[in-house]
Amino acid sequence: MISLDWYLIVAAALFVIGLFGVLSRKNAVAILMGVELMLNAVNINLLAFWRYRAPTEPVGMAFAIIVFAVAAAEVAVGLALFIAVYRRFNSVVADDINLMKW
Amino acid sequence: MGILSQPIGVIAEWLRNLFLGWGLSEGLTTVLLYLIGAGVLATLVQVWVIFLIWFERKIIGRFQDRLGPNRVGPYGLLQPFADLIKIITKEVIIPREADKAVYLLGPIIMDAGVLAIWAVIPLMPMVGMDLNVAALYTIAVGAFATLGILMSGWASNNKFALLSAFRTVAQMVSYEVPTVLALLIPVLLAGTMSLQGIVEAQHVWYIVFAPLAFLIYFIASVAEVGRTPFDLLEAESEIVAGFHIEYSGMVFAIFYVGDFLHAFTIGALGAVLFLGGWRGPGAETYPLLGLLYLWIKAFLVYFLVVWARGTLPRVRIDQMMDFSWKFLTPLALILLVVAAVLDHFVMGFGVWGRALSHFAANVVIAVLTLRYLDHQDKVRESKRKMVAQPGQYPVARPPVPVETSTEAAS
Amino acid sequence: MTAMQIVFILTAVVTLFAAFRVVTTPNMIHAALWLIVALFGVAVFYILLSASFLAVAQVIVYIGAIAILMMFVIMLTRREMRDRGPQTGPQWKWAAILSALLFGGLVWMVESMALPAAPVGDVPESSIADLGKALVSPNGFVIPFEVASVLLLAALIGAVYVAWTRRNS
Amino acid sequence: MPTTTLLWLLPVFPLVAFALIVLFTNRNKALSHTLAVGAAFLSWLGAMVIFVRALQIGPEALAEHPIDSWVNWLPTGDGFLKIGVMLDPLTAAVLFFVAWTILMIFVYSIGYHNFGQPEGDHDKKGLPPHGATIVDEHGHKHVVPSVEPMYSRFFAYIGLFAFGMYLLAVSDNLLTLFVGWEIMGLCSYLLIGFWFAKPSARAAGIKAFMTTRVGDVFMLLGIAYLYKATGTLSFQDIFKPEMLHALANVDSGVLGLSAAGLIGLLLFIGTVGKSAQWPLHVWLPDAMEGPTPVSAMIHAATMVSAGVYMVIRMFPLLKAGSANEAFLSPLVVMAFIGAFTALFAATIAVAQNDIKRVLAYSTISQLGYMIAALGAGSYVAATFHLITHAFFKALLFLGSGSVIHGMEHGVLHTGNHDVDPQDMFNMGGLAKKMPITFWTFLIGGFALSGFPVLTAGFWSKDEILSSAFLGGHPVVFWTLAVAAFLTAFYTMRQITLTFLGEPRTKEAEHAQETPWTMTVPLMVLAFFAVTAGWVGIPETFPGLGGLLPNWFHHWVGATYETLLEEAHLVGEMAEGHSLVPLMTSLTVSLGGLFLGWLTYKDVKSPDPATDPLKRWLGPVHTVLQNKYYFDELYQVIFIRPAAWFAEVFTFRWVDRGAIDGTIHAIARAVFDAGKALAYGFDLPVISGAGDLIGNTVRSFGRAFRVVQTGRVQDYMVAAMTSVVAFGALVYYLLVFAH
Repeated sequence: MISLDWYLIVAAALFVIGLFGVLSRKNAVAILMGVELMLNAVNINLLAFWRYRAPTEPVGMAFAIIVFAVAAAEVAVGLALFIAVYRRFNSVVADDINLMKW
Repeated sequence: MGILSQPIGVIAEWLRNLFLGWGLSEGLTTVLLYLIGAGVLATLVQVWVIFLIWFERKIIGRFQDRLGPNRVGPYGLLQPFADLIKIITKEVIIPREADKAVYLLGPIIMDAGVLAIWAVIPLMPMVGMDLNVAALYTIAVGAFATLGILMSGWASNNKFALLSAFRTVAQMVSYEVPTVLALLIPVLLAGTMSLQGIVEAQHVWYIVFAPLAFLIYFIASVAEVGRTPFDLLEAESEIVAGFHIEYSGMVFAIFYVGDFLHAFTIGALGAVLFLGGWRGPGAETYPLLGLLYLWIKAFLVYFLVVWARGTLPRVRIDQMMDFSWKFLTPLALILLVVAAVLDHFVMGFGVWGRALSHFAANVVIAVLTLRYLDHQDKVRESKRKMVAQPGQYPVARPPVPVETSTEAAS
Repeated sequence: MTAMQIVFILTAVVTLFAAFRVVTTPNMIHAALWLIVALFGVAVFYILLSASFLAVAQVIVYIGAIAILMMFVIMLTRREMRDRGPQTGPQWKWAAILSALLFGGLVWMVESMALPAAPVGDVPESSIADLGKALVSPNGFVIPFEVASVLLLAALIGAVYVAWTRRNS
Repeated sequence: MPTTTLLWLLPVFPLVAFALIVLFTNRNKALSHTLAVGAAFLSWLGAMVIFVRALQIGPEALAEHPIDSWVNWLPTGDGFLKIGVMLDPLTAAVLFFVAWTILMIFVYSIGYHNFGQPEGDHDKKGLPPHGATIVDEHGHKHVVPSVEPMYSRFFAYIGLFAFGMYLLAVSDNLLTLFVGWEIMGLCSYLLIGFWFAKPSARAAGIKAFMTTRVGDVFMLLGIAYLYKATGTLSFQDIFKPEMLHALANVDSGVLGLSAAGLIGLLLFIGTVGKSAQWPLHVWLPDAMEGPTPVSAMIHAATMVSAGVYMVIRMFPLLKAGSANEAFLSPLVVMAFIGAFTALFAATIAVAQNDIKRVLAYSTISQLGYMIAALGAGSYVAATFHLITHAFFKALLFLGSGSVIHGMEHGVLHTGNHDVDPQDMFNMGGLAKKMPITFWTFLIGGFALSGFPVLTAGFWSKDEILSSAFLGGHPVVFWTLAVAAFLTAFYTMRQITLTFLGEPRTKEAEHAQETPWTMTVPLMVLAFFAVTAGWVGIPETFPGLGGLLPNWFHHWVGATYETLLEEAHLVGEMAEGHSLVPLMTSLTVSLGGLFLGWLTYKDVKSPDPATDPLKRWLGPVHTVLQNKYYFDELYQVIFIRPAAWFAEVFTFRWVDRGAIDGTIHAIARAVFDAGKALAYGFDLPVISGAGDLIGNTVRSFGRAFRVVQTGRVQDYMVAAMTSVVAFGALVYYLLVFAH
């Protein structure tokens, strides 16, 4: 039988991979992808705990759904921002967008 | 447990015993059975497409006052086989600079998406994967079709293909919304998301309950399939053949099959959701009858699709988007709310009372909608008289092709 | 090693590999596709956790909407087919070290915790119905639900506004 | 409506009218005068109601328990300065004539300012209307009086004036009274200088303002002293026997006066200014520069009586102040100043030719009468004369205004503008031209000169004379007698020159009767000028005595009777009615009138030089005509020195030399010090330190700015690192701490 820590470790792995992506990728969209991965890792954790600790209450699922909503909103705004940024800078590479630089 | 009462069940039982007899483990047997079932289903429906192709060509021919295929075999019944042989023997061309893996994955994913819908369609009583979120599932896997088209359109490294891909995405993403909303109405009425449950709940077909919902579902899914009048993704006159411009041979055939199958799948889904699925006299006792009924109903809807294709011209892209966001979606929302509220009150009226009150509500909404529409027409007319100049109509920006996006930016 | 475990391990391997490719592949479109695979794997995890509704929702929301939108944007925001050169910034080493450290710490934490080997019970048949009720019941999650809906609306409007091109400018 | 509310409302109406006119209806003449007259009418109604109610209550009860109501106004250290209203017999009596005269004035103004006449051809704001040319249906050109350019403004002013007068009349404490007092001072300034484009009017306004200010300053001092001494300004608190005694027994240390004496004297100086007593009388004649007899009589007949009203109001205090027979105790001073002023002004009036100036000086002298009566200790007589005088003097002023109006009409007709329509020598024979004016003016004149038995003036004057005589002030008595004779003389002179005989000029021939808005007030006032006296016929009067009860004496007397008795301040008043004062007044009035008529009945030429009096008196007449050269005297004594002081001493020496010099010196010193500090300290030390810090910071920044790469992800790396570290720490603490 699968024990809880498997899920947690997988989630942790997914999370750090996403984190790495967020921190290392140049392309803004890729950064957003990393964020999505991290969010999914979180969701896995939520659901795993729900399943193993309180399967009778819909708490975990409710949380997961809220996370979905947040992710969707974030992606929508983020992508719109990228479009706008691309119009301005002709690029979505995070390094090129450094007006706040010394 | 006769072959007539439970055909699939009997076969499955026999196979299980056979495998166990070979000494395979329990779990492995189950997995194998699932695989076999899936394989059989997928194969059958795809083979069935061969007949669909003949059927559609025939009907369209009649619509266009032609005979349609009539040489090969009786009534040209064997025509599709000829085409099949031809297309199989053709070479599969993969353009240079194309993204090979994605290029090849595209059609497969699309076809898989369509096939995956069949997994949850209740062919007959007690048959079919009774998933408790089946209704949503159909939408979910519908997304894969979009994905496939997008992939192939991009991977072809062809500007027309890419344009078509963009259009596809825009079209499907925007038409998914009314589809889901319309599809939620049967779910609401039946109180479950499992298609089997929905079918069993339809003592009165839901088309009586919600004709408008059926209409919306029909239109929206036709758009999702991308058939006329919504076939902008392969508008020959604008973008030569759209996303499958580069494809040829077997790979193209997969697209072809997927397309037809998707259309028929819509028919099947519509039958299940609104036309009582396998319901019919004696279906419970002789499930095969149910399969027959379902097939007939599916054909009906499919015929409607073909009919539309044969008669309606193609819409403009901005008209299409407007139609989804400014008309279908609000209307579907209104219907959903009205149905929910009304159902709460007419729960106790008995089946027919409930059905008729819902029907009445639909009629009222329909009348109001029509009044609103021609009011809009009048307004637009007066505007046109007032100022006759271009730019008066809302022209959505066409999806920016890759090359020109830089100019758009600068 | 039961079937479930096999499925789990397969899914995990696929998912993590896909995720890894997402953050490493130089081709953005491939990254997006890999992302879809990873998300699909996550959906499978949900099914293993017998949260079928969330699995479907995952597919609809992430694959059907988010991932496709991402591909869309990727296609919109580039000039040639492939990205030349490395797609990772100079700070990737730091990122790698940090991630590795974090992963180690998390694993160590998970192992050091006493965790249940099996679920305390089965998911009730009516879990989806319960979820639906809970989302709209005043003593359930109606407030977060409404907040989320408002958030989505705001995001919708904001996105439209941000991406709008003023034609006359 | 409760009486207190009415009392509160009385001043409010005109104030509201003033505000409305100034703020909104300035453009609309009709609306403006409707507002003003309406307000005056409302106040008049209220006053009448109050008067009737007071009658119902009865004098003793009212004097015992005055109707009083007050609100806190200014918080002082331990108490409040209050605003309040009070109704006692004196207030009631004063309200009566105030209400009537004010209403009459308002109505009269409408006619006098030619309401309904066309706009002037070349009238300018700040100048009297010059008349307008109109063409009648026959095509003949006529020059008719034109409407006053600043019509609305005038009504706003007199509205404000009415507010001040009512406030003063109903106030229950010295402070509120002073407020009304000063407001009226302002109004007199505004009205005298109404035609501000005329230099003479400007000068007159300033003169009046400054002169009265001299008195007001002293009055304010008195009020301040009173407040310091008693801690209150409310009449009822002050007029308590114990309070009066306390004041009377404190020595102020000035001229051996008691506190009460000093306060009384100071307040009286205020009156001297307000009621134009010698030596502060100089402003009143010039006030005749005011646009109209209306404004003239406002501050000649009504406002000046405010001064007298004040001293009457304060009579118990004055009495108490004069308890110790100190030299210069208020009553003595008042007696002599009053008497002197009466004679003095009368003599001047004899030699004046301007119809308004004559009345002005007669006013001064009549006020002198009242003051003298007070000095003689008979505040009842003073009040009586105050009221009767208000009526007939108002009548006379309005009459003179009517005359002038008529003359102006003539002037416009002939177009000969260098004929002064106010010079009595240009008139004559107007009786036939303007009969109503003539008869009313005649009544007023006889009342003024105290024509026996019939007129009000006779009774009040007789009362004053007898009180002076019986009060044991023979000097005062005889002075007043002579003054009375002169009064009668110049009154008759005026009437004769104006109305009798033949017209001496073409203008006089074409004079014309004035519209009803002017004649009606004349008639009303004439009525009072006759009857107002009959309420105060002394019982002891031979023949008539007792036919009518001496109601007035009883009424006003009640105000302070009990108080004075309680405070043992009743002056020794020889009982009985001596025939001497009666005979005297009979003789002087009749004789004066007869002589006046005799002297002036056959003056034929409009040349003032032909004044028979001039022939007889010679240089004295010139002196009189020039008012004893008082203006010139003040010019030399006060104004020149003041100007010199201001110009040379204060400005050149003190301001320019001393103050500016000092300031410049300081400035220079500071400037040098600052320069020294700037170069010696600021630049090297402070700025140096600042630059040092700045440079340090900048170099630090230059060193560390590489951290801010502008790459989002670098920041994210930092953030995540810290988050991870922090999380690890927390986890460690949570798990391994226990």
